[in-house]
Amino acid sequence: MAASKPPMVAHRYLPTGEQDRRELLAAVGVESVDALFSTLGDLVLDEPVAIAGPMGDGALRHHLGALAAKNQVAGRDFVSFLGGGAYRHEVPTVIDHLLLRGEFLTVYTPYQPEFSQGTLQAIFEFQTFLTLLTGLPVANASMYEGASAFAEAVLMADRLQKKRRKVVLSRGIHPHYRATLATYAQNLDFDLVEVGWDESGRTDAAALAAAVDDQTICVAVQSPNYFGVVEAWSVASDIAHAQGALSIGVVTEALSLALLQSPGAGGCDIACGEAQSFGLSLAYGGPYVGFLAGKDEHKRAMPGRLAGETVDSKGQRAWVLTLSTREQHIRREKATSNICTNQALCALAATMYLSLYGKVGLRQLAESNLKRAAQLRQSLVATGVGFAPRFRAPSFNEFTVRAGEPVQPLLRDLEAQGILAGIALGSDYPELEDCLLMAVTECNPMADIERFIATLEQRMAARIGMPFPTAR
Amino acid sequence: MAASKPPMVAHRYLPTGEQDRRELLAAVGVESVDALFSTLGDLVLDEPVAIAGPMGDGALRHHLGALAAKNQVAGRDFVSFLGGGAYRHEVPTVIDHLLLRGEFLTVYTPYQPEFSQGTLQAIFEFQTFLTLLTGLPVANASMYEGASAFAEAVLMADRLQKKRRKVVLSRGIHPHYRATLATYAQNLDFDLVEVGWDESGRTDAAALAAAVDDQTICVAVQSPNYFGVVEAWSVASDIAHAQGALSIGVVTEALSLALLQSPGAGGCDIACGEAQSFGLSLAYGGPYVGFLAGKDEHKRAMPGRLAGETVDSKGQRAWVLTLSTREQHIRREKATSNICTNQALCALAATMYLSLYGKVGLRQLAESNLKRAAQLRQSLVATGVGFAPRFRAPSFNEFTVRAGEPVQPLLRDLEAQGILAGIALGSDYPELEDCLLMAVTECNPMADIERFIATLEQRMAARIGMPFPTAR
Amino acid sequence: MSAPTPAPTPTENDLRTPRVAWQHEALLFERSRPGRIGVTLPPSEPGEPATADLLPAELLRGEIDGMPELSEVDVIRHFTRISRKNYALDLGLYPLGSCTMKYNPRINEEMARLPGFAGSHPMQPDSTVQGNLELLWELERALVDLTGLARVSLQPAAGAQGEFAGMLMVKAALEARGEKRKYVLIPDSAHGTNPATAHFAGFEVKELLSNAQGTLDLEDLERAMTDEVAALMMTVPNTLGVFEDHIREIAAIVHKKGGFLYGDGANFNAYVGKARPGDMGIDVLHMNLHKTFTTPHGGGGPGAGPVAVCAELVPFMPAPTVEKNENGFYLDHDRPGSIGRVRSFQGQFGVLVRALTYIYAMGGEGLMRVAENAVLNANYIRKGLEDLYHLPYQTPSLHEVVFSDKHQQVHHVSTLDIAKRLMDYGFHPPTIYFPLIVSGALMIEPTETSGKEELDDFITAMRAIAHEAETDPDLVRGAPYTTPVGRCDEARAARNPILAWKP
Amino acid sequence: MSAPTPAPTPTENDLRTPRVAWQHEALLFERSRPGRIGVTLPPSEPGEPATADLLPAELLRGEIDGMPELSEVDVIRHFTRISRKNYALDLGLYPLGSCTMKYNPRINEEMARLPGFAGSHPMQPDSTVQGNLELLWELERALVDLTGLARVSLQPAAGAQGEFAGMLMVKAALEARGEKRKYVLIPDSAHGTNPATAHFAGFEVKELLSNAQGTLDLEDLERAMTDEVAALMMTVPNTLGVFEDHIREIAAIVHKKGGFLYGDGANFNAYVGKARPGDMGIDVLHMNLHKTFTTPHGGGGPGAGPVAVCAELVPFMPAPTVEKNENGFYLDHDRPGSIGRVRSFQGQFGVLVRALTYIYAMGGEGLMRVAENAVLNANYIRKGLEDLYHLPYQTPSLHEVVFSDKHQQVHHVSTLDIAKRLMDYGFHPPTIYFPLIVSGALMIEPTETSGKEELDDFITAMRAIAHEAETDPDLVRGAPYTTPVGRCDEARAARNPILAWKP
Ligand SMILES: Cc1ncc(COP(=O)(O)O)c(C=O)c1O
Ligand SMILES: Cc1ncc(COP(=O)(O)O)c(C=O)c1O
Repeated sequence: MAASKPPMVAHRYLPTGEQDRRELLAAVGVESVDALFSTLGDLVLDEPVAIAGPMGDGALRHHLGALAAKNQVAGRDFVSFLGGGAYRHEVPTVIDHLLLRGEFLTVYTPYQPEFSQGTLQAIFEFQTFLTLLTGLPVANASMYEGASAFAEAVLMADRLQKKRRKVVLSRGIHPHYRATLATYAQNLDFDLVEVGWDESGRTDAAALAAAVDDQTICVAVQSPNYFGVVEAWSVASDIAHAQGALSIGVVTEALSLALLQSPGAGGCDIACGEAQSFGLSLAYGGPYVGFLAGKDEHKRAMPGRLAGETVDSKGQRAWVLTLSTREQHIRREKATSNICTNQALCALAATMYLSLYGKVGLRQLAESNLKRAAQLRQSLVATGVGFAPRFRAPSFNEFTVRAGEPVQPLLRDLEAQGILAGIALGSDYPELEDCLLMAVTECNPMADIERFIATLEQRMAARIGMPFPTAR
Repeated sequence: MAASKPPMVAHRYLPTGEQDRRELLAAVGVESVDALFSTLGDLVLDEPVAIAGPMGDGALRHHLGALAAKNQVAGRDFVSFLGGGAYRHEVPTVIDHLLLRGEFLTVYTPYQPEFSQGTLQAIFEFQTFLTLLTGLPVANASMYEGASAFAEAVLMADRLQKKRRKVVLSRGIHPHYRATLATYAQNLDFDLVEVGWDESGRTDAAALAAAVDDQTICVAVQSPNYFGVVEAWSVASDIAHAQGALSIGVVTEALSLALLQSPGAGGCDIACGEAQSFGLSLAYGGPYVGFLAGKDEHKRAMPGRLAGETVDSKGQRAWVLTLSTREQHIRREKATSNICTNQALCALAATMYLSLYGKVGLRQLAESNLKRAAQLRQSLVATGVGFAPRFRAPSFNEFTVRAGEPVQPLLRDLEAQGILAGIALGSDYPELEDCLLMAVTECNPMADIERFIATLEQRMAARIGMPFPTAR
Repeated sequence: MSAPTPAPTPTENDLRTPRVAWQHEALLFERSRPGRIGVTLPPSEPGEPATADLLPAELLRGEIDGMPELSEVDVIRHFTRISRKNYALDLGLYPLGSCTMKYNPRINEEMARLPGFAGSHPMQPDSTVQGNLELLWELERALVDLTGLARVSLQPAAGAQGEFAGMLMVKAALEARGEKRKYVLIPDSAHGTNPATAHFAGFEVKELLSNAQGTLDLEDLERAMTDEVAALMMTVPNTLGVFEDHIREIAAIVHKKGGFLYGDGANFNAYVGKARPGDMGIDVLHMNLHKTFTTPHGGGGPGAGPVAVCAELVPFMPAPTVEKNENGFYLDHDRPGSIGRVRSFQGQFGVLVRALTYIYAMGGEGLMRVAENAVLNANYIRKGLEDLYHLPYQTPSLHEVVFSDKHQQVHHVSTLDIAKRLMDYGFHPPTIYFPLIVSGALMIEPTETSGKEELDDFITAMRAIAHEAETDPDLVRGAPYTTPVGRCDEARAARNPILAWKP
Repeated sequence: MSAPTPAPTPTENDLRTPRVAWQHEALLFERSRPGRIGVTLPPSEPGEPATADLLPAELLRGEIDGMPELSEVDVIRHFTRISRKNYALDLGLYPLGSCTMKYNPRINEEMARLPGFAGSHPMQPDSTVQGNLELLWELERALVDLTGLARVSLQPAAGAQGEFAGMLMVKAALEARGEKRKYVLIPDSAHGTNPATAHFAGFEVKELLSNAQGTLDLEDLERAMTDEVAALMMTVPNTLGVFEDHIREIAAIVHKKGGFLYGDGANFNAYVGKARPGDMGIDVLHMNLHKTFTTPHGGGGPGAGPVAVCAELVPFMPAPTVEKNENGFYLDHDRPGSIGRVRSFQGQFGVLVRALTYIYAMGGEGLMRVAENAVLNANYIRKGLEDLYHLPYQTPSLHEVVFSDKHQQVHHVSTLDIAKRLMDYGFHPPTIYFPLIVSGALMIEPTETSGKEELDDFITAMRAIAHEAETDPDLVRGAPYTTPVGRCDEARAARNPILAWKP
């Protein structure tokens, strides 16, 4: 602190002026505030830590705005077909207007139900939506995001299958999800066995059947899988159940739940994944909202919070957090998980999103994603620009293409032309090093597809040294 | 409507589906909704009016976003010194967060006080702020904006001075304000007499004294006036009062009220103007918020709404709209004004702004505006780039410069270099055709000033064909 | 409609009286504590001049006594707390007749805040605000298409100012014809702004009495419509929610005498997209964007009152207008016939952005449905209450229905009591005691944005109150009981006005 | 402190029971009506393929039974209504101990929503997200400076995940040393996530008993700290709000045996900017950005739990980290020693934006004042209540104070009753029954963002309740009376769980 500068007292976030401070000190009976830090001894710093500020709204807008301006984003700066577990969907403006109400934004976990019925009712509604979408009867109040939700789902299965020692999972599950599971499981007492895929792009059923035995805790499959291919849940479920194992269905593009057979209907015992598609912005990867649903008989093994219905002293319907003996604040080291803070506000956004789209809108949106992606897929085939779908099994709004040329330079080249064409699969799947993962949503107008095709045609023309398509 | 398209029923803003519509029609006892329009006969259109839509949030963002993107704005696209009755100030983010609460945004005029105490208390607080700032004991709940507030102030003076026939006003009053008054007064029974300014840039006191006589209703002066010059209210007030006329003080830059002598203290009987500076964005000119304050004995002659304190049935403090026998909904053609809807939400924003800045912050902000403008003024003089302050009397955050060259090409040239240097005065004041009005606020960092000076130096260098300043 | 649960009744120990610390939220000024501040100001620049060197002491003021000192959290809490004392459209039905309290879409707010709009200065060169000008152009086109008139001025700040601009144009047009007419005809059912406007525009008002149907009597009109009459100002549909089915005859009578037919378009929601005022013979019409076109009322404004005019009035429109040439859009200030400005700059631009957003959100067909559903809902309420509440006019209703308290007056229960009691049932009251031609009027406009179940709840509540008025009139007379404050003493406020807090 | 107005008491005819139509707002699913929709979807593109041609029937599902159909206004009203049943920080003091419910600045929200941040995809090439990476870099630097540790991983999603990552790093470091240790020491006063985390990280928990001062007994620790112990997890200050004044000795004991000192930084608000955990001998510490750094709790999250580590642990940090070279910033995935990922992508980025915004809004000196005022406020409350409420530990308090219900238990009034009764006075209750070492704990953390008058109101209310507990214990036991619902039957919910609405 420069000697000349008087110490800061007033600050917009500190409602204690000079006079109030004096009164408080007098009431407490100390001379100075440092007396209250006496137990810290010489740990107390003499000088403030050197951090810029204090900044007002204007300075913050200037500083953070300059950082934001160093990013490029889809729609504004380029055409993007990035997906891979994070999807660009329109977010209705209503959501933010409601989320920003202080009564939702600035409240703690609803441990005191009489003062938290709004949050509790919304959690109960979120849980209900997830049961409807997953086809399973119980869903929790949220997990951090898809990958840790998946890890927690496997841990839950482990708790339910205490004596078994093996988890079998499809390599079609998102690489981050598998990596997270590996981290979570590293000190636990089971092995992870991964199973590859067949030429259709689906998890290899024969290999799966071979890997699953009576030591298997659970079988986990993702659909649409990381390559965008729609799996049939029942294949994995049947294999699992035949050996007394549980079946876990993973979903990274939650919008697909509006159109595709639900995990529950496909025989999954547990469904988990990421619901970012329901009204959350991309935000460079978070905060998103994980979900986890299961069967009624397993509810006491679930991680995370659950809201339940009850009555108040007058017999009126009310909601409370319940079954909390599963949780760390009661059960401590024997809890079903260490999770405490979850993603309540994100879950609320998803609840709002689902109520706005509703029964008809969500289905229509899912179909329009399906169709738009199919239009890109078909255009790639039709124009013969060298990009070909890699797998023949059906997909939803994302699919894998073989680029027909080295992927990294291609992506850099397209980036320079304002197109983020997709995610290179090679680093996670060396056997797919010539492949790209491309997602198409309602935020990709037909113009995006046309521009992409035209760009590929120009590259082709440059390469072959003549106009392309040649017959045009 | 294309024959193939079924008629629209569901829409996000129309919560009446097919089935509800049938039930409603049945209850009303008609076959079709058109039966309810029978009194319109053949006026009912066969086809909908050809207007684009319906658009969802995505399409609206696309369409309106494209329009917004065709504008250029200060800070982002250029350096701006535009003022002239609309000032760029930082708007604390808190304001918008609170304004957008449905409980403020989606409520009507508080005619039912038991259901409107929030709005009423806020209006009472707005009125109080304006009394503190203007130094006059009564202020109303808002006017549309500064110009019509001024016209209404003159009309109010006319009501208070029934027998008189002349309004004397300074040419230093904002041209739009004088034009609006001319419109409002065109069918009323008094003349408008305008008085020029002296070499200091203030209203010419001698001419004013000469113009005011015992037929004069009121004398109106603006401070800081349109040239940015600070007037002494008492000069006009004294002249007015000597002839039994009323004195009206006009303020277009409300921030100046935090620093300069208040109109009330300067002897004004009525103060009016524009409070856009208190937390409202520029928004191409509106919505802003006009204010009007006066003396206690004149309150029944005031236009517009007034909130007052009272008690409820249990004796608790409460607020209501009051003295409404002045208003059109009671008094009809004998009302003090035809104003009904006013600028309540903008007044609320101003109230929030004033409570955030508060006693100390508002003063500091005003001083920093004063000083920043002085820095530009001094830099112009010091660097000798050909721009010179036109008037010698003190100014606040805006002042007039003589450009020393034709203004229009100069402005176009600077615009091309990313600078909106100011407002050309020539079209409103032919005698100032070589002059510009420049405003400087806290949103002009020193870098703006430096860039402007550097640009002028480059122009100078180009003109004289050698580096400028020559000694550098 | 299920059987109504009676709303709460008063008791000795009224627990609804809020006693929690913050429910009696004090005034900002009373909450002030020294040393607090709600912003962080930038540090001063090196080399800044001193205030005293820039301004002489006699032009300066001292510290402003009474200005509050509050931190940001104080301000957030203050306004959050007091906001909760308001009932709002976002909480439920708000059936204020003549006010068209329909849902305010939130995308409107997002669009108005786009930096390209919100950050543009009104004095910027036209070349730098082409987007704004195009938006104004598009909105004018849409309103022209919806009204069937020649052009629309977007400058007026609210309905009343639209009326004012409209009547000044009428005056100017007459003067251009060399005529100076003295009178304006206004039905007794008109909104107060109509006569007030006519007066400020320099006319004398002649009131026309409504007939038993609540409409104009053509013979009366024919008699009153002399060549000293500049215009007939009429609300369409009128403030009873009734459409004057003889409107084309009315227009003919007015036109025959060289007068203008002024339409008050505050009730445009009844037929927006379904019929066009221009087709009816209306020459000039203001619209309330804060009614029909969903811009939020915000506790009393801001709104906007564009005024549409027929070809004869175009030369007299307020300046500037938006025009287009080969270089793009521009503001045309050079309109010699213009009545001039009615305000600074270009109007309530932010409100205009919201209105255009809404228009596109609906589309042409959607707007047609707006009118249909608004009318259907009003008729449903009429049907649901007409056995218990007196309907002074049997004429078909469009978007609103007006009852009176005649049946309840028998039990000494008035419209005011009914209105206050409705609050205990969780509804905002209808407009009361307007139009003036109905004694004890209850003017109900549900709009199209409430669904059937909310109408049912409202009808149920109104019926329950009618029942209470019979069986326990004191209960109704003592209402409301559950609001943040009880019935307010308005007479006292007017008798002894306290209009500001004093330091 | 003025004399308390007693909060409302129950009566036969409880008017607070909300009876207005919407105060019992039904579930979304119950409000559904056929044909409604809350969005406008884009029209279908010409030439679109059909769903049935793209996906075989067996992969498709039918219409989802029970999904609601609602219009936009229905959704707005639903959530506005239910939101009002919450108490919120924006309404007043929320003195939940250990939760640091401090004011959530709104500029944080604006910054997190800047399109450049909110619109960036987590898989974008580093070259296109330099702003994000620089922000992460700046935040890491600021947290390094505040903690005095070597580096910070920003990946963990919340405090518990920060603990988890931290303990995995401890494990990895020990393994890198060739050690495999079995135990983790945790004081009995610790938060539940500490033992749960230790368990999931593969350790066995040994509980340490607190001494009469509520702190650790150094001799006990010395005894327990064997070379089979990987770490001591301690909260600083501990959950009694007490700072272990022997912390450097504690660190020495742990380090001497080759263990790590894990700091639970959930209580960082007590000394942020005022002292540094690194200086105390702490090796690894997670912080809760949703506590100390003002990102909103939002009803339970999202938060973020960055974990700061000493140099020895750096190689084991979760991948990716943010690094900088001559081309700019980049994500470094190539960290061979890393414990791996604890989640997808790069963490709770939006939360991290808010935290950095807050840090700059305060600056270094401002953060120092944060800790000072937080501690001062807690001590003021302690002083204001210690004559009426039992203070189980006399040790000096930092940012929170823990009372018990011992004095009130004499009248058969419990902590739960006191908590519920506080609601009638308009305050959120403190954290109750935690820490577990205090029977009937009332853990009060006012934070620095409430002013003196609000503390006074709270003290007044707590004193009034102490008085009621003596004079009218039934009144307190029956509370709350003025909340949207009465006391909720939690046992019933657990006995017969209803966890979702069923179609
Ligand atoms: C019928 C009618 N005319 C005119 C007006 C005046 O409109 P504004 O309040 O926008 O000035 C209103 C609004 O209250 C109205 O209802
Ligand atoms: C002391 C302490 N440690 C750890 C945690 C866990 O943090 P989180 O809820 O962010 O997982 C909390 C928060 O509740 C806490 O208070």
